[in-house]
Amino acid sequence: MTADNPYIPYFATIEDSWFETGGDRCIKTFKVVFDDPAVRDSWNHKPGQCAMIGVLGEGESMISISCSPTEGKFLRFSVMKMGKVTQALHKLEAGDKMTVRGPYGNSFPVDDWQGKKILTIGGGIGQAPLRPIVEFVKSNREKYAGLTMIYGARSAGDLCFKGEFDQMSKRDDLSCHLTIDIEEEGWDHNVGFVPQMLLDLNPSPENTIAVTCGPPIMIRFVLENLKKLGFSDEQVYTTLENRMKCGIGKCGRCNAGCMYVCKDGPVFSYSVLKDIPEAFA
Amino acid sequence: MDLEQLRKTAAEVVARDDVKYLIGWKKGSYGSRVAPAFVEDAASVIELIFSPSCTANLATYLTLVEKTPLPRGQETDKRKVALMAKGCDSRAVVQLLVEKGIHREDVIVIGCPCPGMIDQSLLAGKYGDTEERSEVRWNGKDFTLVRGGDEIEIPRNDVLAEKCRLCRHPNPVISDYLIGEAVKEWDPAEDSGVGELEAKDVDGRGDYWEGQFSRCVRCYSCRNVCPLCYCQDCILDRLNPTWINRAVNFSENTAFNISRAFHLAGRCIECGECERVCPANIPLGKINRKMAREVREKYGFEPGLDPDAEPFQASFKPDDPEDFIL
Amino acid sequence: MSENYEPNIVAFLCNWCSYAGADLAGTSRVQYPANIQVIRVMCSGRVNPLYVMNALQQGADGVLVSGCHPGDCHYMEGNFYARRRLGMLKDLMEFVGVDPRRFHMSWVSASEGNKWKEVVEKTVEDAREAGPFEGFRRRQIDW
Amino acid sequence: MLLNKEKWPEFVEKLIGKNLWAPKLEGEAMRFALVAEGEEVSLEYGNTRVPPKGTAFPQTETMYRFQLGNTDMQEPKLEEERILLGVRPCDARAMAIIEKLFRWDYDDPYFLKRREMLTLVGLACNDPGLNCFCPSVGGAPDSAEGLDLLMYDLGDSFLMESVTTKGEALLAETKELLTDSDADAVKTKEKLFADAGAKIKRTVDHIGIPEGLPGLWEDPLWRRVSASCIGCATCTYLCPTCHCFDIQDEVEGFEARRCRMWDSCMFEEYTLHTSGHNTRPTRRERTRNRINHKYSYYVDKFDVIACVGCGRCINLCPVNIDIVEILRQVKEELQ
Repeated sequence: MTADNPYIPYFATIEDSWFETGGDRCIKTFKVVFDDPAVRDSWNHKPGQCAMIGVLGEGESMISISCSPTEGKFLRFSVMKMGKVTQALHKLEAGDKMTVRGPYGNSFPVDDWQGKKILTIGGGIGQAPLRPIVEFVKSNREKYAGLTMIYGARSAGDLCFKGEFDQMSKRDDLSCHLTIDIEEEGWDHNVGFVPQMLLDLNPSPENTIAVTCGPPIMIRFVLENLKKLGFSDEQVYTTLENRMKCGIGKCGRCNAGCMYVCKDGPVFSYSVLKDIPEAFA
Repeated sequence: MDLEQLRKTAAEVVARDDVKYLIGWKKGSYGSRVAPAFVEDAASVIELIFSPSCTANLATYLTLVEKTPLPRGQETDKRKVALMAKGCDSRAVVQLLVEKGIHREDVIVIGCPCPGMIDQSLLAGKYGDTEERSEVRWNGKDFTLVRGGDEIEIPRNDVLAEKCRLCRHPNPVISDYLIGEAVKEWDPAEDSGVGELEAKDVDGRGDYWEGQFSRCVRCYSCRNVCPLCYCQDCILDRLNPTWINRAVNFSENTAFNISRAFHLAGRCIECGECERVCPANIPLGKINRKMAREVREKYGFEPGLDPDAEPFQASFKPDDPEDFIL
Repeated sequence: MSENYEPNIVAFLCNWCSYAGADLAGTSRVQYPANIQVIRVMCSGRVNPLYVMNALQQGADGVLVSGCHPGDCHYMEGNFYARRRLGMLKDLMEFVGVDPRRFHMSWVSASEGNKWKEVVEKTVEDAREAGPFEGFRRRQIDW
Repeated sequence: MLLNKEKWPEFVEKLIGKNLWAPKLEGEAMRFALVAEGEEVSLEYGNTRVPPKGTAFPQTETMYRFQLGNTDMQEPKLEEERILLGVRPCDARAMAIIEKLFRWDYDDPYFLKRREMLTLVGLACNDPGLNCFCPSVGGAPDSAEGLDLLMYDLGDSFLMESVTTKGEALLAETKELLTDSDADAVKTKEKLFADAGAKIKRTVDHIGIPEGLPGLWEDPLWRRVSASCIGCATCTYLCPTCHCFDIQDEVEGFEARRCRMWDSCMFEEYTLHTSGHNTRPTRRERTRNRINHKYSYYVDKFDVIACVGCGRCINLCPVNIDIVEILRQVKEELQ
């Protein structure tokens, strides 16, 4: 992305990569650093933003940046192995290069949320866009009234960022709740679906912002349950995802109703989203 | 065409509990255009028409229904679909039956013997076009254009669609109901379009098709309108591997057009739809008809006539010609 | 056409007969033109017409498909399907202006090392006569 | 300025060396193509089959080239000036409309550069086509929006009015062929094009549609109008304001390019996620999106209807899906 051509990507080298989950649709996390020191310094993303990452000769894919800018001068992407581009990305190892352009889209208004309690509700790979919030709040903990994280996946093996949760549950200034769909051996956290766990925890809506991301079906029930718990539409945020090609509002396909997910999103307040039926298509 | 009988039959059919809708024709939005009609209740049969403007092939819609995931507890609508079918439409139905693209019990064919259809672009070119609605009728031998208060006699060969000039099966080859009497078959004209090209040498043909294929915009209307192009997963939409690049240039366009024609060899029922809808006016019909003729002459096979036939490309005869083999 | 033009030929050979035949030609030290790039497929019936087109698009000047003799197919009838389909492909390509000398099909059994040599010679000779393929080959990307 | 039609061949001759593009007959339809030396240009045509948007937004264009395993990227040079002769006002207006999108926050270098290199010489419509409805959507048979120079056919001469400095420059270059216009010519022009406007029979009443369309989200109307759609891209590829594209990488050996090509919202895979989920799974949703995008979303974002009323989608739809008719039904539902 040069000054006069937003389609030209930067090159970034993979510093480290590891698998978060296994299986056919495994998730691999890449920690990348821009090759150009100038880009490294000028790059400034906010929690919730995305970037177009890709492999030359294969294509590009819009992936959320799963680290907070407070973590350091690097980027993290957690990529599920799905199509042509993500398969190519999965073949990359530490030392390989990928292309990155961005950051794109709006972000979670974390500055406006100061002084409030933050509740994140994630499912599966949906934790990736939520992780920057968690990290951001963790490093600016004194500015926020509280942090609760609910995160679930199909099985223990499908949970992303597992290594980080142990440490988090040891901290007493935040609470971390994990759940899996079906009981399995060696699992000492909750068993059940995320929306149900939300009801069980019964968080108070007072001075709280709830952010959710996950599979569409989970989001639907989480939104219902948040309503039951007394959250107003303005207190609830979610992110959308659609097929994208350009990332900058030109190629046309990512709109949900009149909202271009790449530019007006991916972060939406439910008070906006509830009037856009296509968002839940 | 007996419209009374058509509407009566249609009303009877759509009133049945096991019928979802009837696909037929209604007046279009301007000029002598007609549009496909989806009739769901007996009250709407009044809009059904059958006129020389009904050139398109309705059998396309049999396989065009998108299957979306159903909410839990809901079942797919398994009711039958009724279809107004001319000779060529019915051949498409038969070919679909052969390929098991549809099942016989899922479709009701309302056969409409076809005295020949017009080509709208020929009509507009020779007799002009209007925003105001008009109508073309058969008058025995020729056509009558009813426009404003005027009735204009139009000689048959002035506006007859090419596929109809070459048609060998104007009467429905299968039907559950037949509207009116079968028409008398006419002698198909000589296929001069293909003949002229065959007379050229191979480089001449190459130049001709380069001119044509270069114009292709890859809108895929030829694919989508074709009653026999109904693969759920089309090679053209595949990205991994990408057999045919999405870039629009002569090379990819040619590869696309060859594969389209090849996939229809031995299946094309010569309804001429691909050529009719092409916004770049590429004479796709010539390729299809050439292949259809090769199949007919070399292999003695004609698709879309016998529902019990084996699909041409999925079968063989031990004595298939092999004079081209080294 | 330049004096030292050498055609590129892509050959799809069935695993059971023609590939073995080509192998035999090699082990028997039968000399045949080196213009041929062999791609082994399990059966000539597996050769999708798209392969032929793609080869031509990507720079082949000629394509050869070779399989077992009719009746000898390892999979009973694969080559019968191939014969029907590729025969039609040949007609089709000829009609849209691809020189028929660019596409050949042959039956070569595992014992016919010498026939393989003849087939290759014929294919290369035909492609040489037809000259470099310029038809719908992917041209150099041009702005 | 006036150009006597006797001088027309000379006028064309002057422009030919400058990369002149004009409508030419290809197949049975007109298309913009390069005019070679010694060729005659005729302006006897309704409108081109494919809109001239391709001159600024080609159907396939290379964004950049690279070699696999190399970080070096070469961008195309787009410095070729081009004159388009005989652009219809609707198509020129369409260029101005899509330019808004290509300037939205991020400047699209390819479109804008190509657009900058174009000089659009328009030709007002004396005889609009039967499915034209430009006056209903803010245009006119003699609208100058988006053009550099507009020519009015007055019978035996062309009245030339420059719109931009580029147009003026073109007039200055050809001034020995031109004569000053007079009050009569202007009067004739006004009369002629008032008549031309009156010839347009099809109308769209768009008042209230941009605001009302999203409210008709689940209306049965959409199923009705999309039932006969075959899902091809004729309406969108031939639309002068459709601007959606796809980006693909093409590799030949080690040489590769990233290129973009027109895409259509009427295709199923347009919004298909890799997971198999499709946000617009059937033709109903896709048709709804097409109409909404043109008549509501675009108005919401850029304050202009993304339809110029050229009538191409009506003329060429294989199954007679008529946008004027759809909008009439929308209006009916809204009342």
